[in-house]
Amino acid sequence: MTETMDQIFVLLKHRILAHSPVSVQPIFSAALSAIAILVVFATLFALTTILERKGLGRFQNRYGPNRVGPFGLLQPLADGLKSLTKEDIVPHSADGVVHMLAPIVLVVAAFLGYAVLPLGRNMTAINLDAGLLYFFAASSVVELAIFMAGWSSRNKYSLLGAMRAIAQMISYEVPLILSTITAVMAAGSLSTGAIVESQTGYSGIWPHWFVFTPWGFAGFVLFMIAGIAESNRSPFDLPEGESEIIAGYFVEYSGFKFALFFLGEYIGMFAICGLAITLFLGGWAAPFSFLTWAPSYFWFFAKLLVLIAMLIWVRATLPRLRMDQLMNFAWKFMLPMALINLFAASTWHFTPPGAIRWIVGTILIAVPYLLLGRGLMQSNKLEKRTYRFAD
Amino acid sequence: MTTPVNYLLISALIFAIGLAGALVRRNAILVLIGIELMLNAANLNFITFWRYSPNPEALTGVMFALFSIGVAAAEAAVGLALIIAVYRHFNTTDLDQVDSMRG
Amino acid sequence: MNPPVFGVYLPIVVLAIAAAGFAIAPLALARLWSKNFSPRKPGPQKNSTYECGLETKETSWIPFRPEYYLYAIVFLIFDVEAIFLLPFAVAFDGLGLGAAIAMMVFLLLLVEGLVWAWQKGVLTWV
Amino acid sequence: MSFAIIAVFTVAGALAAMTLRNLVHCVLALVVAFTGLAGLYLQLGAQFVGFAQILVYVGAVAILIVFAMLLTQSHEPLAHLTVAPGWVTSSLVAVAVFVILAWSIRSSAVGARSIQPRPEITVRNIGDSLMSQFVVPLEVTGLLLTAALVGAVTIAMREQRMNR
Amino acid sequence: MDQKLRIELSKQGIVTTTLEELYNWGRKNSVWPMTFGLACCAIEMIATSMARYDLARFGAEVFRPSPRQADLIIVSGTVTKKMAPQVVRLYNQMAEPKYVIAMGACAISGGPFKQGYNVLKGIDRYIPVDVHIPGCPPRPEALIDAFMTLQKKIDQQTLTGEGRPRHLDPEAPSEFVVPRFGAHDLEPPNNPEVFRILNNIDSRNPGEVDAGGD
Amino acid sequence: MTTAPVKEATHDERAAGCGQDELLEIALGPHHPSTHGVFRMDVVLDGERVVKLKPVFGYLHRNHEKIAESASYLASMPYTDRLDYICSLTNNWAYALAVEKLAGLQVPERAEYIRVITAELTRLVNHTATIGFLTQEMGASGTPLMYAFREREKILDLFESLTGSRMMCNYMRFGGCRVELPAGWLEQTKKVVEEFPRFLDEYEQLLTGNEIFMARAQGVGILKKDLAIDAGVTGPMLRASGVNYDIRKVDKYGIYDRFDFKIPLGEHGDVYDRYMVRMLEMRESLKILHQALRDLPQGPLMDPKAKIRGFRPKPGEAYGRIEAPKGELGFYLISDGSPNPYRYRVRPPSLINLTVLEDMCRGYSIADTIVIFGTVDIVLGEVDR
Amino acid sequence: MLEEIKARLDAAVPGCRSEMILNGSPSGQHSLLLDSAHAVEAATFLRDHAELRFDYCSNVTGVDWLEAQHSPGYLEVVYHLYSMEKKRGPLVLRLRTENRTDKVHLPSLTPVWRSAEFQEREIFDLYGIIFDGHPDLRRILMWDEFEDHPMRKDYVEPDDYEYEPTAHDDILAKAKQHAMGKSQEP
Amino acid sequence: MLGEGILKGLAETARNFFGSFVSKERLTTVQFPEERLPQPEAARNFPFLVYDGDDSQAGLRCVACQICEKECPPKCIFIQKSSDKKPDYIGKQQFYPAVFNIDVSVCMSCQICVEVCPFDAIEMDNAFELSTTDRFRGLLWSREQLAKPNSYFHNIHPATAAEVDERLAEAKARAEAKAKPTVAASTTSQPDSQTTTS
Ligand code: SF4
Ligand code: SF4
Ligand code: SF4
Repeated sequence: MTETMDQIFVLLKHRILAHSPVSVQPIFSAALSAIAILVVFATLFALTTILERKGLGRFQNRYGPNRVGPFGLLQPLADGLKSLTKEDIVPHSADGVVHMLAPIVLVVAAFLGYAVLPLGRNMTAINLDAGLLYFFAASSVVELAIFMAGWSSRNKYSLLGAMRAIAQMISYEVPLILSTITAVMAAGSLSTGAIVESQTGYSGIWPHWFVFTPWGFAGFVLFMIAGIAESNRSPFDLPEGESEIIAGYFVEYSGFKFALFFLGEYIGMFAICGLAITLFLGGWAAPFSFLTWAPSYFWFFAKLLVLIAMLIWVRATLPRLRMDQLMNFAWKFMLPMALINLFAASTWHFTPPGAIRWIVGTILIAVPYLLLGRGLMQSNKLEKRTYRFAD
Repeated sequence: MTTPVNYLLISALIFAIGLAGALVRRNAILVLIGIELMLNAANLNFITFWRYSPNPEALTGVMFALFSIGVAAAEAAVGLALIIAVYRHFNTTDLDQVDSMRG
Repeated sequence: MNPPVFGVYLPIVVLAIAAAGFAIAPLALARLWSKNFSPRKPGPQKNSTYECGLETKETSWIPFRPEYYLYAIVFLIFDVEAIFLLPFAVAFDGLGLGAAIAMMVFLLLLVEGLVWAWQKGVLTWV
Repeated sequence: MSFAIIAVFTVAGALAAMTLRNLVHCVLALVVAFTGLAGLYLQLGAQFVGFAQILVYVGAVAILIVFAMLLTQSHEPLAHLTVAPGWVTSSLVAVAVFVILAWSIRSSAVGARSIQPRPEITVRNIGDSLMSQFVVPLEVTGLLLTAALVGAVTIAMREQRMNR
Repeated sequence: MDQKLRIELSKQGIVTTTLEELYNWGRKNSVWPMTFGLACCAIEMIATSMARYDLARFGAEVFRPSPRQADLIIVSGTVTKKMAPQVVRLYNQMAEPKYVIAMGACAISGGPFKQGYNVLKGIDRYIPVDVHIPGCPPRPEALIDAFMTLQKKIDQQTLTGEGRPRHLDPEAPSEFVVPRFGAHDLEPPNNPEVFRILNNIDSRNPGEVDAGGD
Repeated sequence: MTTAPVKEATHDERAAGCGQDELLEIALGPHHPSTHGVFRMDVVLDGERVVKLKPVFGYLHRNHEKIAESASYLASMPYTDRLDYICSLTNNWAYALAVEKLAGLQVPERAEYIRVITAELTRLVNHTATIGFLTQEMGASGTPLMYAFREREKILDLFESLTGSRMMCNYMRFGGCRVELPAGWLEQTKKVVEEFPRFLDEYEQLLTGNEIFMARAQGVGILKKDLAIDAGVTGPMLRASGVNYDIRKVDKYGIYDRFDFKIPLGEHGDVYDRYMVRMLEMRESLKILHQALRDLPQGPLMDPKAKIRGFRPKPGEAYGRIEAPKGELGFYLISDGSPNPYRYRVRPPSLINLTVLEDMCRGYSIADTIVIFGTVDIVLGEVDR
Repeated sequence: MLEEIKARLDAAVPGCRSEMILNGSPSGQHSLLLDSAHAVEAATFLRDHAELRFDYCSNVTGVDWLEAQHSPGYLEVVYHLYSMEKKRGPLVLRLRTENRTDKVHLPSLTPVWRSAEFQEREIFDLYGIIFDGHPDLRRILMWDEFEDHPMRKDYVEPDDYEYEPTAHDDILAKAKQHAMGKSQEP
Repeated sequence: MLGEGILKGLAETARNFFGSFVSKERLTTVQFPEERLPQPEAARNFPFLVYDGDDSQAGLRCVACQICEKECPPKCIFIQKSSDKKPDYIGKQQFYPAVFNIDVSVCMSCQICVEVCPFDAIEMDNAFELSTTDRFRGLLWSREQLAKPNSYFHNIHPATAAEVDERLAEAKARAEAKAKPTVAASTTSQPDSQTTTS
């Protein structure tokens, strides 16, 4: 029974495919997967926007949207309808074609990554041998889309925002990739499916997730930080830092094109979270051995929601970094830490299992962390201060 | 259906386009783009020959392509840096103007 | 079983096309709406670029500082490095210490470049 | 069929990259050409190279070119289709090169080769041979990359920053 | 008019009714204001979006800094003559459909400062205002009330026909003259297309004006 | 109105540059999300560094002074509410003080105590709003601002039940205060004052130690002592630069000499100091409030000599100033014996504190500029009047 | 106190014809009228003198004395000085122009106290006093194209009263006038 | 240091998040149209004219002395004195306002008119839901719109209203004591008789 529940979507797909002629089956199969991904994640996008707004509301001692439909759940629908019927302005100095293409390219690029994400057991649209590389290749197109948007608007703020976004994304892409390599080393494959498979075991009730190793934990944290930066979320949301450059690269976008940017951003964020889950959090594997009865996709989406909630939480709390601090952080903290983590991971594999490997691994990560962190604080002359009082 | 000839022809075509561009266009960046295209055409050749070689198990072609990508990237970085330096000096990226200014 | 078109990569292509359709469809719908009901009303003011409510000045071309380029170079180098690192990592468990050391050397070379750049202040955003 | 589509894309991209007026459009067309080439690699079964091509060329080189362009094009957003004086000869040379190449390809024996059974090359194979057979080239590439980094940075950096 | 056409029209009528409802529902529930504050009233506007009053409940907390993405400009505060061109320009740059709430005495008429030489005597001289909310400053609740009045107004708009709102009428303008800075005053001092002044009313007997009072 | 690209090398870093790349000119404002309304800065950037910054004022010039000169003394009182519209009560006080000097009125003790209480509450309101907006400018997505406004609402409730309006209190009169405290007001105020430190603790928890906040604030926008004095900077900004000058202590106006409180002083004069000085000042205000609420005497509220209508001071002039939350707020009045002041002048602390904006911002990035600007704490109604 | 300062000033800045202006109100803030030729010198003295140290210029005000009040109408600038170091003040300085039409030049004290910068600009804008030596004398509150000086007592506002629902006093008169002008037009 | 501050901040927001589900203090929203905070006694928005008795026009306390018109800072009151007189609540013959307009689109809610009115005829209302789509017709309030009964006044400002009533009653008593012979006063309405609540 659990087996069928687990594989229900796979079986459903096979059932549908069985009714179609063999020659078109591959196309059908691909189309079914594609549509499933689009529908599920577009819905998740809608859901997340409202959850984020409500969640932020709660963080801020208020309700958040709660009037449109039950509990305000129809709010995204209203927003979508409004955007759809809003006038579409293309500045007359803008490059019309590129201006038009940019959001489309962004959305396509953001969606492409999902092809290799295992959303559940046997639920990967395509299991590529170089899956991880494919994911990064696909997401690197996002930068281009952002550039297209910023450049084609011919607006100071948008170009500045686009350049910032690109600089930020390329800077965090390096630690992003490097931090995944630890997981790749452990799993011995670039295939996302294989990476998840290698984490599905349990010792007792505890799962074999990579995050439960020193390097895995560090890798996960680094990956999440870099991932937040990649998806331009707070506290790395400088490209659209409204207190400085209005709205960043999409200043000039109105109507549904603007909504597409929103969509693209959120989709990218989900993809990054999904990858983090795949790499470090055991993908669709249940968190405890006694919980395996729940379907695999349930676990994947549960973890995804938890990560999204974390991102919302972070957004509710932190102020934004400055551009130079952002870049410094990427190159002078994230990158060295990622390299050190790489080193720690390989040491881990060369030391025999047991307590010693934990100690060595932890020290290898903690000491450089403290040193680098201290150095970063000192180079910026940050300190706790005391104050004088006069009568 | 697809034979190596098709791939090689495409490769030759791209090479020729890159060459023409590099020769015809006077903007330094475009020239560089042309050169990149030519390098890519060469890469395509590597892969094609590897794929259609008697023993594709030997990864020589693939490795060659990989290294070539690395080298091309390095080349692009240096080339563009040069262009920037030239631009800073002559305030243009038009090679003719650079030429005449130097003279 | 290799599908006739695009080989195993068919799902990617289909996904890309579907995503593009997903993006284009509402745009088309919006266009249709504006054609039938809510006419677009471009105007010299409305379609000029936004600048904090001030009158737009003609050019929006802005000079950039070379920092962007410097970061891009470092990024490029590390990107290429990642290309070599990934296969290494995949084959890692089957490789001996020697390979690991070879990789270390490769990495160290790059780290050296990084350290050099760091010291030169390339990684300092001014 | 898929080959034809990708080939058309690639060639069109390459052509556009070399003929368009607007530099940014050129780069965007170039990206199309790069992506098409990656598609060709994938067709040929070189998955890793294909994706590496996208990652490096689309994700990094194109960005680099864009940055360089914005750095140098602050005054002239549109590169006029300035062509070299001897553009006729140059094009003829290019055409000639193509003709010769095409002729030699047609006449060579390669065309007769039949495709071998699909080799099972995985990333692991690549990693294995990289760390065994190709260790020396790897290190050399590392050196080259470092040298390129140093060189490019030195050239591109402003004079006064070097002095500091 | 022949039979067929009439049937056709009525069919369309049905279609437009449901479309209209959907359209109005979407518009009224997703009014994104522009981040735009002028003076004291702006503080109350901010307070309205804060925890105590929480404008977000209506789905309107998405304050957009760019006029392209905003639906509503809340003119919250004194519009000076120096600022007026900017306000009009911002309004012009907004995408249709766009709404204006004149918040507070100053925005409506110049308010307490209307005797000032640099104060515009009401923003409705240059742009059409949908809802006025008097007060100095109006309480946050009053702004919410104005917001709901706007929603009601949106709800009553028709999609086609004579009574359709300005933004659906291809003839109606979508941008308005931006006044220029003159040597003594703004030029022109008002936009007669928008500002329907009641000039012929005897100011000594204004009782007539409010004959149709609310 | 916009400045041409600067060609001269104003910035030391630029001086070393090769001089061919152009500077970027950006106008921040008048419609800009974080210029506190309609302020505008014409900024010249070299990359992201600010080379030159020219504030442009006047977008909220409401002719307050001109209107006041054609209105009676009393009629200007509600207008002072709208100067610095976040702290209307201190504006009231400053104006009342100037008129009292001009006409020689005595304020009864109870009224003085109430004035102190309301003024210190106003200081709390102002500082919470300021630091809230400051974090907003640093890019926090509203949370600290919401918390700040949550506390502000509590105090606004007090204002409303005392004066009838949340923001435009119009409470003080020449020679006293307008109405008696409503029933239960004192208890409520005591409760708010008791609970306020908890908010401050929370806020410090949220921000003061936050690394991102520290990185954004420390060492940014440094204002040197001498420059601060020269440029007439007053208020928390001056004290953050280390100058011990608080008009409550210097002039001892009202009854401030009866309270025991201290003046927090900064050392570096950067954004962080300006933030911390405000935080600490709030704690000192709470001390004053405790004492004032404890000692509030009974008695009349108005000087019996004072007249509401037909108020005509003798010819002469007076300058009265107080320590408003933003700095020295002064009113300069010239009377010619008529019911209207002949000259009515507001000395706006916000405007004069802006004098040093360029000096503080030069060399920092544009994101810093916004933050520095936030710590100057201006209100446009007062800057432009 | 003021006499003492005056004496010191007269001694230190030869030729400085300062003059005490008495203030009739209970505030007792009397002031010192400086002649414009020596104003900068005198100001610098007041700022730098070790015992006086008026290092802080708090308030700068323009005043328009119409002909009606003072037979040759003139414009006046009033400076309120304090000492942050000695915690003293205010010292009130006044400067007068010769008339209110063409001879409206005064020396700027911005070089002495930077806090005067914006306030002098404001006075230039609203009163039309031209401060010689001011680093950046542009209009500050009104737009650059504006030609009048609205804070002067004889400034006439532009006529933009279309309709006044609550006609009152002069506003009513203006609105009426305007309405009549309008109704004649068509 | 080193991330500790960020974690503290996260803890703080988390506390508020979970607090919002349990405590009113952490969920301060008042859902306006349905929930309302009680307005304090002193709350003011725009003035209204108090009338005694049932006739909203005849019972107006205002005697058109025009003091408020003169003292109103933004000059938003417009009064036209009647040509005839009618008795006020003491019975004294007084003028009444033939026209009494307040332009609430100008009024700055300063309460000065209330302060200066010697007859307690004008008071501050606290109604604020006044948004309208028509500036000219909706925001110029005439005498008819401004008149509100004394009971309304008691309703919104009970303490002040009681005070005012007391004062008026006193004044009336004094006037009656002074002007014993004149009995005409009794014809007018009794100001203190309708302290009804609703
Ligand atoms: S209406 Fe009142 S509160 Fe609003 S801006 Fe005008 S003066 Fe300020
Ligand atoms: S409240 Fe103030 S502004 Fe309003 S009518 Fe009364 S006096 Fe005039
Ligand atoms: S309301 Fe009062 S002050 Fe105004 S006219 Fe009537 S009686 Fe006189």
